[in-house]
Amino acid sequence: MDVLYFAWVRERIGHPKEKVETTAATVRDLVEELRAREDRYDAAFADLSALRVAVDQELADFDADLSGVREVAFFPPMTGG
Amino acid sequence: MDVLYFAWVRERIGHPKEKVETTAATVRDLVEELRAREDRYDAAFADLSALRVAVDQELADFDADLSGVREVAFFPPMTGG
Amino acid sequence: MVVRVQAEGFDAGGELNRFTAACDGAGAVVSFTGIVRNRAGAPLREMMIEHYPGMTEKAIAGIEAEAVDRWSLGRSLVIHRYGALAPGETIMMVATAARHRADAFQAAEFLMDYLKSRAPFWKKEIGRDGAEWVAARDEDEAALGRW
Amino acid sequence: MVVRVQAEGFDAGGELNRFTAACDGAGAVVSFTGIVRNRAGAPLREMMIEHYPGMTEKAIAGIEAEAVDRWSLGRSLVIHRYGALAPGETIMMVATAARHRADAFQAAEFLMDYLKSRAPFWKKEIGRDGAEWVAARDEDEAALGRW
Repeated sequence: MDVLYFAWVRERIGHPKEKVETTAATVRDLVEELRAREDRYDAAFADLSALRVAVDQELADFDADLSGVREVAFFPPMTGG
Repeated sequence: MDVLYFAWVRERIGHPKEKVETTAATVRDLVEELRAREDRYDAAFADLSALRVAVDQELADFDADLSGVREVAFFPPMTGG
Repeated sequence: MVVRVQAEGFDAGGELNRFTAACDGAGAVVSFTGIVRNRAGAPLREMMIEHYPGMTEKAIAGIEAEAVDRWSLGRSLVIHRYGALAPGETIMMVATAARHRADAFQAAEFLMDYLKSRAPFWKKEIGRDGAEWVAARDEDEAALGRW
Repeated sequence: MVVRVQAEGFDAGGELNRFTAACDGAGAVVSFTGIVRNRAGAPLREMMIEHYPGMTEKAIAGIEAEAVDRWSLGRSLVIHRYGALAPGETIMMVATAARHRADAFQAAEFLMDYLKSRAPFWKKEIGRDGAEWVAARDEDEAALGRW
């Protein structure tokens, strides 16, 4: 699965994209796996209320199911316009 | 005093502007004087609810005082924009 | 605050660009352009717009002053034509600039609502089979109630 | 429905004119342009806009489809830039066309409210003494509640 990071999440983690092998059932499970990897992941995901997630390019919530999903993205609240 | 007519009021009365010598105290009195002149005036002013009035280029109502006024205009509801 | 009442056509896009370039510090620019629509059924040959010279400029300036008073506006622009216009031609335009979009949008809508019903313009539609003054719409008068 | 997500600058006035010319039957065209504001105090060197290629276009198309569904819209246009922008540059523009002005205004405001908080763009302000991600504003999130 591709995992993407944007804005300060990308900066804190240090790269914009990575391939992740996971059996995580939900976004929340995936976040726990990532946090266990390294401090920079742990720091980036410390406050989930400051983060948004998209699953296959659609906004989702942290309980979203990951079965069949190819792309998950993490980012702060959007500031377009 | 100058009396001006716009849109269908102008067309019905037949001219855009005229000088009127009057001692009318209010717009309503002026209207009564004009209606008494000729049928075309009477027809134009038959339904005051279909008319608007400006006194010295400010929207007013038919009870507005005419003392010191130099210009009165009659017209249908405006359709700008 | 710029008000222009004119017979000549104008370039709405060029006006928008000039307006925006002059708005130092604005983050949001809203424009409205009104266009002569053709009618379903009987085609429109032209639209004649009559106005009340003198009062028109005063009325628009008064409406703009009220908009500036109510919202945090950087600048505003009103251009309104009179005379004969063909279908598809631009009748008028309003532009507003503000730091934030809510002010720019609300002021533009306010200006439009008041220009519709309180600026002394009258439209006459001229078709192949005759001419007709455009009637004021009840919903335009009602729109003033929200401000 | 036209959506363009691009790094290049664009001519908002020219876009407005082309949009209006293509809107057969519309009486009302509303445009919004967003401009990079300078900051009071610490001057802004540039604004960097990051986006999520692929999701951005999909999200905007979804927002436009909802606007078309809710209002009687002739056409709509969304242009949004990404990359480095200088103060005074145009970030983005929305245009809507409808028979009557209420639809054009409401659809434009709706598009803006959703683009602000639901299209995947992030702004970073770069000044002389450092850079800072622009925080989402509570009032932008709250603005969605009215639709």
